[in-house]
Amino acid sequence: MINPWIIATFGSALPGWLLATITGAIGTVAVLVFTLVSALAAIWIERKLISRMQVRYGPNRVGPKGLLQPFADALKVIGKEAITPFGVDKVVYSAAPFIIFLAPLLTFGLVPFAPGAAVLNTDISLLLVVALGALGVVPIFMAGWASNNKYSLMGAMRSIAQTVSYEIPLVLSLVGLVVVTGSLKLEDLVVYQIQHGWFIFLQPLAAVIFFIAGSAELNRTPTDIMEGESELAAGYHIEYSGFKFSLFYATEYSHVFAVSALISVLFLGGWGTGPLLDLVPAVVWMVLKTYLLFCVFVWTRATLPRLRMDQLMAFAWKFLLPLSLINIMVVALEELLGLPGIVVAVVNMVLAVVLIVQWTRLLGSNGQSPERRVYIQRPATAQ
Amino acid sequence: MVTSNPYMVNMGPQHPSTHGVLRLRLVLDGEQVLRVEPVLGYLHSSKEKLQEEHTYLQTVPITDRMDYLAAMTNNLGVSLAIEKLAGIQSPPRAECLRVIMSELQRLASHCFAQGVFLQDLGAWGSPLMYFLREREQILDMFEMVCGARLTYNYIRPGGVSQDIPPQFTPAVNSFLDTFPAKLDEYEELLWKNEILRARTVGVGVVSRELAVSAAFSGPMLRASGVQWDLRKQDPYCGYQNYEFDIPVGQTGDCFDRFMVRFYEMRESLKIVRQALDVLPPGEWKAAVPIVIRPPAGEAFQMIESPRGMLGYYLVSDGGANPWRFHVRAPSFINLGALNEMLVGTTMADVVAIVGSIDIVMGEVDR
Amino acid sequence: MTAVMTGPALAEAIQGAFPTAVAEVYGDAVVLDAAALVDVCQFLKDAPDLAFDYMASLTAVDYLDYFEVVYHLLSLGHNRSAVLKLRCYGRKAPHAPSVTSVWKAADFQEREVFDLFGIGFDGHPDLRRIMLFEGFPGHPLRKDFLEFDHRKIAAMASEAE
Amino acid sequence: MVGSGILNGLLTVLKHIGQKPYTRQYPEEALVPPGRFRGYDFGWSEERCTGCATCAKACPHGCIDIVTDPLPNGRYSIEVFDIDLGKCMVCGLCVEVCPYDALFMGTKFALATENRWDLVVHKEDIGSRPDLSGYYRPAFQNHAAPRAEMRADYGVSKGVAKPAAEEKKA
Repeated sequence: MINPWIIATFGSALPGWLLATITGAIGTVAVLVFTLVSALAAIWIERKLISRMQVRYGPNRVGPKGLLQPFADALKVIGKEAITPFGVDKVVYSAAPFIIFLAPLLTFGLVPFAPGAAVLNTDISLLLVVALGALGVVPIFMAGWASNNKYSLMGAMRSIAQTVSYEIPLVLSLVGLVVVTGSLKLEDLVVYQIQHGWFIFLQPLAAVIFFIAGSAELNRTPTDIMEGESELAAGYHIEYSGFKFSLFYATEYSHVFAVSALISVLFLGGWGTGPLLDLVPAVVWMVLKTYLLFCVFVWTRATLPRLRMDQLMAFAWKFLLPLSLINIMVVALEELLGLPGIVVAVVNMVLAVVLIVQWTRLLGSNGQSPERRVYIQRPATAQ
Repeated sequence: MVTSNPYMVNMGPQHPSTHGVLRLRLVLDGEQVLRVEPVLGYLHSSKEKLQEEHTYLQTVPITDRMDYLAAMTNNLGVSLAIEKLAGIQSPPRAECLRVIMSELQRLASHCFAQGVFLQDLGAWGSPLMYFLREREQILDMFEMVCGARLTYNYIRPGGVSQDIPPQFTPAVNSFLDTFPAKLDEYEELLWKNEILRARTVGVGVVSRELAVSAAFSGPMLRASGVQWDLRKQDPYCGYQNYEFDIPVGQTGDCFDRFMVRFYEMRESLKIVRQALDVLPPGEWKAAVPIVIRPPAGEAFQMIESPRGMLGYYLVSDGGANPWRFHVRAPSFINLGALNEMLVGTTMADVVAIVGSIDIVMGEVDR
Repeated sequence: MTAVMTGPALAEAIQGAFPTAVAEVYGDAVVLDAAALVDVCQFLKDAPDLAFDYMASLTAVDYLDYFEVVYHLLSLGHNRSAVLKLRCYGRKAPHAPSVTSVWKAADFQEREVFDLFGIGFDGHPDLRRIMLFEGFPGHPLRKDFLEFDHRKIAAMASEAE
Repeated sequence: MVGSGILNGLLTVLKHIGQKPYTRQYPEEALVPPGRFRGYDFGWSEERCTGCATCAKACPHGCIDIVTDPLPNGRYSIEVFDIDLGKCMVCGLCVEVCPYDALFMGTKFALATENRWDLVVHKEDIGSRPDLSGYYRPAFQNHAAPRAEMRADYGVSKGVAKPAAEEKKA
């Protein structure tokens, strides 16, 4: 928003390299601030929302309604002694928390919050975003391996297996979008959605797959097996404390925000609101959608138990992968036939429901509607 | 050819899902358990030795500290054992109050067990909180009756320590009115949850033979298909007068153990309702001296605690203190077949299986 | 109601198969001969009219002259209970045969008795302390076990300085 | 339908958002313990106590320390009456067995001191506790009833803080 204004005002007066530096710096600062503020806000939102779902009050001591609680937490965590356990690989151990913070940060740099408001507005931003999503696994493995702890190593191994599995349906679910729009630029996708309707209606199957696979990359329940606090205590960051731990902690939340922002850009029309409500600035809508999606993630976390490792893998390979392939074929066929948008939406919605229901049947006993076991049997001989 | 080396992981004593200080030494191959060795005793306080220096009345509050989630039934067990040893007969009102209290205790204990089991499966606290909310009402009632929320010291040799206060019956009635609907809701919610079923159905199967041979008891035994409940098979405190069923599972997996607890809660509600209806007036405590001196001899009394068959073996030499005070702790004995249950499963199943046993370390280590 | 199998009835049943196994009979219990214990237990478990398939409790009592190992048996099918006893003499290294081969439940409970009474169980697959740590001096449930006197230990420590 | 269990769970959790939280905000919303609450801060009446030490014998942990001195009139003067709250597990046996109703449970539950010996309450403090529990003392179970009268019934008059109304009169 500021950058176009800068370009418009000083564009002729300043040399190109200076202009690029200034706009880049402003964008970077904006993204950094947004990421950190979001991470802090996320902690408060999640704790408050989950506690209300659990009939508790949640944080309400520090500041009004506990709003300052994240700051108090941050101060506390940063103030803790940074313990480096014996036998760790010091370089890798120290580097991991900083690298892990990069992935959500860079993702935010690519997300267009308003028309032309992405810091880095390249033509292949979709590809970059997907690549950055997979970047998160490297520091997790670094942390898990360097910590010299079996639990963290187990968490790291689980994380790699999971991310590799879920990256495939994640990417494949986006192919349908690219087929339709013919562009790898996130902004083009949003513009297409504003013109033709949101992708959550046009390609609901892709939306479901992306949501599930995206949440699997966030290490949050029901797919937080790499962290699994009831099994692995804390997983890959078990040996971290102090500031380094706070980076892991903040990353978890900003990563959720990054994925929420991506989903709203890819499937919920980005800054677009449809024909109504164009008075409110575009960026507000974008942020609103992101926060709402974050609340959905919190909601699932408060409800669902964790899946086991093999079940999670089976879900990715047996359920998400074939469905995403079918989705690509169907979308390509529709594009070839040149069907009108409303027909595509209806066909795809029906297809999504039918496919999901039928495919879970194929998966075997897990998909069957459960049988009720009988527990009360009257004794044959009366007492 | 990929080869792997087994490695050892210490699960506990400080671990989020070992219910206190249970320590499992797991030998793993990747995620798969090759060998498991439970290491107990981190909470051992030699209560059996301690009891030998107490009078019989003083042993009762110490038993509160063993199974701290079901202290009422602990009190009941030791009181019945002392009564058996000393030949004391408790009045009918006390018998009826004991039934009410131990069934409410079963409800409270099962509520906690269900919530914690779901927490172990990774359901981030919500079910636990809902179950704790229900349990809280029962604890409030107990506090009303005996002044404490966990360590009751209420059931005594010869009866109960005090009569129920007038506000107790309305409180129980309102609880009985609201709780069954919630129980139905939670059950409906949980039994067909796909993730819960995926994690529990067919996991940690205990065969009928193993359950009997390893002397499992309580929901552990009944989930394996053995219809054995001391309230029916060897009734104490007049349990034969109440109408109730014994839920029995068929496969003996974690899901059965989970559901058997649900059904037991429903039966407990039935018993409480019946017992409140027939609560006889009169004395609530037999005339028992402060220092009981039973004749020399021995007594073994088992009751059905929420966790299984809780037995007390008392030997008296005719003096004021027990010569030997042994507790058959159901949690301790239910841990006896961990090797058979855990080997071959994965790390995540270990948590589910240990959670479904429902142990209390205070009772395991005593 | 669980029917209690009285001592004489139980002794009669055992003596039918093992004439010399019963050492003493009283009240509700039968005191067995150590040499025949495992066989008798196996017999009690397998005989269809007895079928004591469930070992409810295994413990020991210190009677100063001897240790008495007490087995509380249940028959789930017949709803019947019985008590077996076994006397171990000597305080240095009393020992008894292990019944782990008959009932799996004996595993932990024999370890507990070994830990707290110091009664060794011959034939136990893994006889180690279970509650206390390795190297704990003495066996606390014995009547002659002396409690640690912390003041004495503190005095010893200060003397050493 | 498949997935209905998960959806059902999600809806149930969502339903709870509107409910009033069940937890209590402790320091602000103080809990009102029921009449029979067994808590710390024992009460004791020197007038009623005969120094028989039944309570001391009944205590499983031996928290109560009594030293008496025979008086010429056949009674005993109580020199020391200490309760070590650090050892006490509030089982209430001492209050139950007291044949003269001279000992009372208290209603306090927050107990933190800097020194372990601060947890030992002496004869001088123990006689002047304002809030007594009704455990085994039915007259105290009704918190609404005027306390001063009940105390007079039980002879717990020594050093008891007077109710505010009485203080104003005086």
